[in-house]
Amino acid sequence: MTEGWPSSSFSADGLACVRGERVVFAQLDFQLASGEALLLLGPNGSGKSSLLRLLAGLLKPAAGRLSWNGAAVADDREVHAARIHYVGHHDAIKPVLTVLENLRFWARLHDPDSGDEAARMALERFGLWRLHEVPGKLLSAGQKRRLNLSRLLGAPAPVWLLDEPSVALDKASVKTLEAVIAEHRARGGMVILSTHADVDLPGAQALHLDRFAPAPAAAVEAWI
Amino acid sequence: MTRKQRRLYFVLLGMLALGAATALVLTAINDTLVYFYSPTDIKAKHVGTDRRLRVGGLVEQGSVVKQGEIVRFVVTDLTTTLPVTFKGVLPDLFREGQGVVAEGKMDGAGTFQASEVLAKHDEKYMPKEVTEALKQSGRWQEEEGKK
Amino acid sequence: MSSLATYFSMGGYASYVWTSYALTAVVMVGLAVSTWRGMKARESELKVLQDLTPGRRGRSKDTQG
Amino acid sequence: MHRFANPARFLRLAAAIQPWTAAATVLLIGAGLYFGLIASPADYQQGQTVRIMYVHVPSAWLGMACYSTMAIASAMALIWKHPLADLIGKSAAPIGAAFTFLCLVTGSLWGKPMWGTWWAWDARLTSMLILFFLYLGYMALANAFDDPTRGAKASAVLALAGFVNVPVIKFSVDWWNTLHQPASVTKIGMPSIDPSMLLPLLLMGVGFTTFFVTVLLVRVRSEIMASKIRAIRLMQIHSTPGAVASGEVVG
Amino acid sequence: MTRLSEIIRRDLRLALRQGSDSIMVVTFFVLTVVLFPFGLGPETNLLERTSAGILWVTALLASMLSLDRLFLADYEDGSLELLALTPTALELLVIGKVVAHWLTTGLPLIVAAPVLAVLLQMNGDGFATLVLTMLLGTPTLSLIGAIGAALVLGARRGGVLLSLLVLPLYVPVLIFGVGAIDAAVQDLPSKAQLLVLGGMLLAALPLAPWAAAAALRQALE
Repeated sequence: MTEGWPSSSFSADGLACVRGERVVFAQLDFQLASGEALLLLGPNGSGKSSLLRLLAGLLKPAAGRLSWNGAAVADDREVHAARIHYVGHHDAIKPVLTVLENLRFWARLHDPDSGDEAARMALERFGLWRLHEVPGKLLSAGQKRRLNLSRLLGAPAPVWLLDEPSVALDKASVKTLEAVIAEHRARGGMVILSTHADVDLPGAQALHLDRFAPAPAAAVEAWI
Repeated sequence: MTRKQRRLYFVLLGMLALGAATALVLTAINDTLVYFYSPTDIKAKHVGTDRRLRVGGLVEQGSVVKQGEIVRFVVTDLTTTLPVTFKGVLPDLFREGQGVVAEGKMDGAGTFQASEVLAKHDEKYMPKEVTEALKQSGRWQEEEGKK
Repeated sequence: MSSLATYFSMGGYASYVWTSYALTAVVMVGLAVSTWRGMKARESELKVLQDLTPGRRGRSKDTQG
Repeated sequence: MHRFANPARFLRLAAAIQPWTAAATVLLIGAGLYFGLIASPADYQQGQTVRIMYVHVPSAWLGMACYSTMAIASAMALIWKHPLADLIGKSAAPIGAAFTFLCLVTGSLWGKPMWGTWWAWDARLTSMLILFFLYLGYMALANAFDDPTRGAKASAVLALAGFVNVPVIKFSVDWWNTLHQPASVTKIGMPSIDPSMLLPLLLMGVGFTTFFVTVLLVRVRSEIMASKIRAIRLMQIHSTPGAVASGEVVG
Repeated sequence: MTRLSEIIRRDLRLALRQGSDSIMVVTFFVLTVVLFPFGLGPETNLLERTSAGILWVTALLASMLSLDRLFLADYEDGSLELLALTPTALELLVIGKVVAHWLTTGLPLIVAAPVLAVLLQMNGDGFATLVLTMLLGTPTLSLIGAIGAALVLGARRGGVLLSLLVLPLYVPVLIFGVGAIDAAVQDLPSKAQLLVLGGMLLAALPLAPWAAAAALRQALE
């Protein structure tokens, strides 16, 4: 954990996304190097969540390609999965498992060698250690979100894909998240984040997704 | 072990399982799976009287005797014969020399008490004139053995 | 006329033979008609939509073709 | 823009083929009916009921051919992500279900006078019945999602899983019970069926097939239009902000 | 492999703490089987003859009962996305979940089956074969069911739909399961049927997780 991530690059080239039968965005490019952050901006439905899911590998791009250090990500899904952490809208917390069990399961699934020490540190960082034996069903929305975010520290991964991580978080927790992200970047990690509320990402690139929306006619054209 | 190797390992394991599955099924087929028994099977197995089963074979020529609603006939597999009694309406395709499947039980006297008789027809389709012409020229072959 | 009557009686199996053919006809014609109607309905719906959508006029030949 | 093949090409092709297949269907089935009902003799054993064969057997062929079409289209949809393949699978299913149903009912109508029963739990009958259930499952699954592309993908996986299973089901019921006669026409070179009966059977078989092709083409056209309609609707929703709120989208 | 055991342990723990599923499945099994004597009449002969069929059909329905929960909870709370993003084959995780499902539902059915066989007056010769067929057959049911459970994720009325999809595919298992028991009861060799059941299990072992994983990926898109 203490040593940094090797210098790498994560880039998208001519990415297009079709949801349902609609082209959400097309010709989308970005390039991200170690330590950098990318902030996704745009109105509802502009495809921020879709882009994050696409970057995670949950969606397949309709066109274009994603590369890691120049090699196509699609070549090896498992290697790609090992280098990302994805935090989506759902918190993936089992109500009958305790806080620690919830976190440990995901940490060990991501990296079977991850120890209890990392889990304890992660929970302490997000202020959940005193609740570690409490079952998930008793947590508040904010606590659930913090537990979900603590996965980021439970097992290390260089790329963090965060879909509106500040939802349900109070001001203090947002500060914690900002600090955690800053440390991650300092170690050479990358962060791609979509947000409505203010999460302060100093020096982040901004990607306005509405600029990649196809012309209305083209959106239909794809199907005609 | 790298990921590529592991994937190959998984695929090989899967192939192995499929191969073993095929082998098992083929062995099972060689063990002869049958559903209805021939009269020979029934003679050989001494089937009890309480078990419902099916007998298949040909209706022996000249064996059909009708007594009101009750029909008696003999099913043969050309080696062994088995007398059958049936009460009810026979299917139109039921003929002497034709295939038949009867469902029922054996009675104590060695007669098969059928509760249902199904005619089994062959895959030949032709007009009457043609079959007669064939019979006259001696090229007509009656159904041999059971299907 | 009696030869016609024997023909329709199908050697006593009239009900089976004619029911089979009638049912087949009903299902096949029904399938064809419902398919055709569904296609026509969508065609007209698409026409209305395309006429409403600016810049999409004159492309309806695709759908008919 | 991306590698979606152009359905317009399909539409042009379909429009070119369609009148011919439709005409062929009318001619073939017309001739088939003439030979089947009038110009062919009765069977030496089954008498006039043999005429049921001319609708029963082609229905059975099509019932199975449709499933193969669906499975092949599904495999293509899953491997190459071709949207047209999804639409072909979805369009073929109701046709296959209709013919499988016809096969079952006409078989029953044939079985009653000949075998002496409306229905026997026989291998062929049972596997056809299960095939019918597979069709129902496929159609139910394809229409069970709000997003039609998701329905298409799920049903494609199901069609393939079913395709693997069909031989297994066939094998199991074959073992389970057997009464139905073996296929007549499969023995190449020496069909055990008289030419006077083979002719109407083949005419009807080919006629049913061209009927299937015609209906399939129309259905696929219809599906293409439906997805165009959805695409235009979606475009309206997303290109006019606030339209959803004012409720003017639903047209 | 650690990941496989991890997911089995987690699903078992979930089943243990939530409790109800296994007990419900077994209760359904017992109750439905007990209904048959009421429906058929207590005639010993008839019950004896149909016992293999009754047990197998009911076991099949019971194991289907819990099937729609297999992936649904994980799908709804977002766990499935994270499982799909685990750096390992999704197929392996599917196997893990199926194993856990079988341990919590299939195994209790196998334990309950001989007891119910006694109630149905089954000939004692059939007991060993009954247990053997269920040992070979119920994992196949879970595996095939996993495909169905993955396919109906996000569908309207998924539970009902699931039975429509899965039941036709269960037919071969049913036929050979009952066939083996019937043969054993009649003192005929049942080896062939058992071999086929084993063959089906072996074939389903690689194919079903593969298809189910494909279906899950579709569901997440």
